[in-house]
Amino acid sequence: MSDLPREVEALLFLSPEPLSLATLCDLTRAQEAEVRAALDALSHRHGPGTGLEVAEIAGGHTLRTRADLHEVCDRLRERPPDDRLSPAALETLAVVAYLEPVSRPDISRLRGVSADATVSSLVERGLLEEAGRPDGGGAMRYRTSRAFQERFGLRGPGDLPPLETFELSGPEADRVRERLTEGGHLATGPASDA
Amino acid sequence: MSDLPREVEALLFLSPEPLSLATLCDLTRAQEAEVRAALDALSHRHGPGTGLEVAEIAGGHTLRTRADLHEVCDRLRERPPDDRLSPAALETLAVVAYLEPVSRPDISRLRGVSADATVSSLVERGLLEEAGRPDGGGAMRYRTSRAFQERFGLRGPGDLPPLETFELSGPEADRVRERLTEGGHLATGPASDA
Amino acid sequence: MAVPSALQQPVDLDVFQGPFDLLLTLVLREEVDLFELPLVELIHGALGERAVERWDLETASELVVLLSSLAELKARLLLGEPGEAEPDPDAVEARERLAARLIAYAPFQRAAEWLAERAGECAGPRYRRVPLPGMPPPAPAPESPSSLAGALGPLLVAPPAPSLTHLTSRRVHLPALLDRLRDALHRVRHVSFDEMVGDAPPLEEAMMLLAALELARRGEARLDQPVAFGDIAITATGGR
Repeated sequence: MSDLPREVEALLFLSPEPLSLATLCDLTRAQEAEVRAALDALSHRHGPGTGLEVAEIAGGHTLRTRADLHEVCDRLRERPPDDRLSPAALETLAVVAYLEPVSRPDISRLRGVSADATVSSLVERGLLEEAGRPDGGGAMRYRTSRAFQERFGLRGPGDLPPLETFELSGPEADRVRERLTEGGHLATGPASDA
Repeated sequence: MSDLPREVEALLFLSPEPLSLATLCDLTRAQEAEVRAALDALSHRHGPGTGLEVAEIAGGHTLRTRADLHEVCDRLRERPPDDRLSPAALETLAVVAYLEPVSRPDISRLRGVSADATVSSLVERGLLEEAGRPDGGGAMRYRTSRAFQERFGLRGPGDLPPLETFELSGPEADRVRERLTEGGHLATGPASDA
Repeated sequence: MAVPSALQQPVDLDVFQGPFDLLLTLVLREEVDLFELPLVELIHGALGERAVERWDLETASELVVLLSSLAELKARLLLGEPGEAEPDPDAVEARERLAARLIAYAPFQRAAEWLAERAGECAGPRYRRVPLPGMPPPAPAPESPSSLAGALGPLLVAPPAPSLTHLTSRRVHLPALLDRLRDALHRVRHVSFDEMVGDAPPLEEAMMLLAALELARRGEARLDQPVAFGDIAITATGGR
């Protein structure tokens, strides 16, 4: 097998869209006749005895799974996603749920580690959403989403189990305590100190 | 070719993530030994003369393009700019890879300099991830991510040469080491405590 | 892939040419004499304008740590008694700390080099990563709200107070001690070091020794210590 069929195979494998003959020629810097021959060689290599086939659809060529294997392919699609929450994700969600709306720097300060990557991924997964910037500007704040409330079986934002201890001290911590108390998440008993 | 290798081939082709042996068994309703044999048959089918290969990486099996074809592949899909890792970043990755889960203070103690900025940037780049706090609270611990395993071609966490192979050798090192161990300056293992 | 390593950077001095870590090893093996090692040149070469690379902050800090260990070793060597039978235990400890750091950390540095090579070897293959076509995947498993309180709880617990025991809050001013010693010598011309420090804490004792050494350097006093670790007789030379 010369390098051209190998190159065409790699391209068809990687591309989510069918690739036209012209695109294949362009990418491999080869002549049309050569690419055609390479496609023939590949069709032969991915014959009925294999799991894949070279197909020509929508004006292009593509590599795809063979139709008779749909059952096992459907099982892969229907597999519950491995969408478990990492400890970092859970911690970040907890901070946002109890203190929303809250900015990334605020989350990072409370967690003691940067929350940027975690917040982005939670927004992407639809569990957090942007809640606008404070009047007068400042960092974007975040709140939990409907999907979050559904996943945790909550009736709405703020429907959270009460917190037992609050030991932090300092001006920053006092603001956190105030917000937790206002939200009704923290008993307003005598302040316990560190 | 029986149906099992065809099914495994279709699954490896479709899945965006590497598939573990257990998942492959689950999806194909086959025994581990059979799936292993199917993987062997596939490795043979996708040999060096083809554009693809079966690889074991980051905790699973996957189909990928062969290394020598990267040039034509990158014409199709522009590769993100190579984010070069600084010596400090590589050393921090090495420390985490061997000691995970490990906290920032532990890494800093071992390296002799603060590792905070390096760890944050490696988390942001997706090469490290948070691994939770120890029971009873304490500093967040970190582990290497799947992206790390893929980037460095590892089959899973801990797929590394034994740390001893990197130890200083030669009589001087032994002598110094002996003296240090006697003096209680050097623990007998690489384990660090929280 | 060649990774510029701070520890492998070339050092070019009269007494030594070679990589930085080899120099450290040779110093520890006493094959390069610390007396002969021009630290200032070494520091300029590693971190100054002549440095082979503008190191990132962390690498530079690491070099600073190693260079300060060398400086500490050299300082102890310079201040030690020549021909003393027993090596200064503190100097031995400083040396072992440096060695311990190098030895304990060396495997990770080599592992980092291995990783760098490995990344080069593994840079070729490309993965398909095309999302599965078809219906959206089923919803993820539900979570319990109590896990949220459980996750936030530990963050609201007060962290242990940092230990400050290694810091000293005591301040000792060398000029004040110099004046005290000068006054004493002015009055009696001859004082005992032990009497001068009395029951003062170690820091003040050390500073008083520096003050005595300073007066000796300026030619204002003469120091005599007949017995090692014994009392030091300080005599005014009347030089002024």
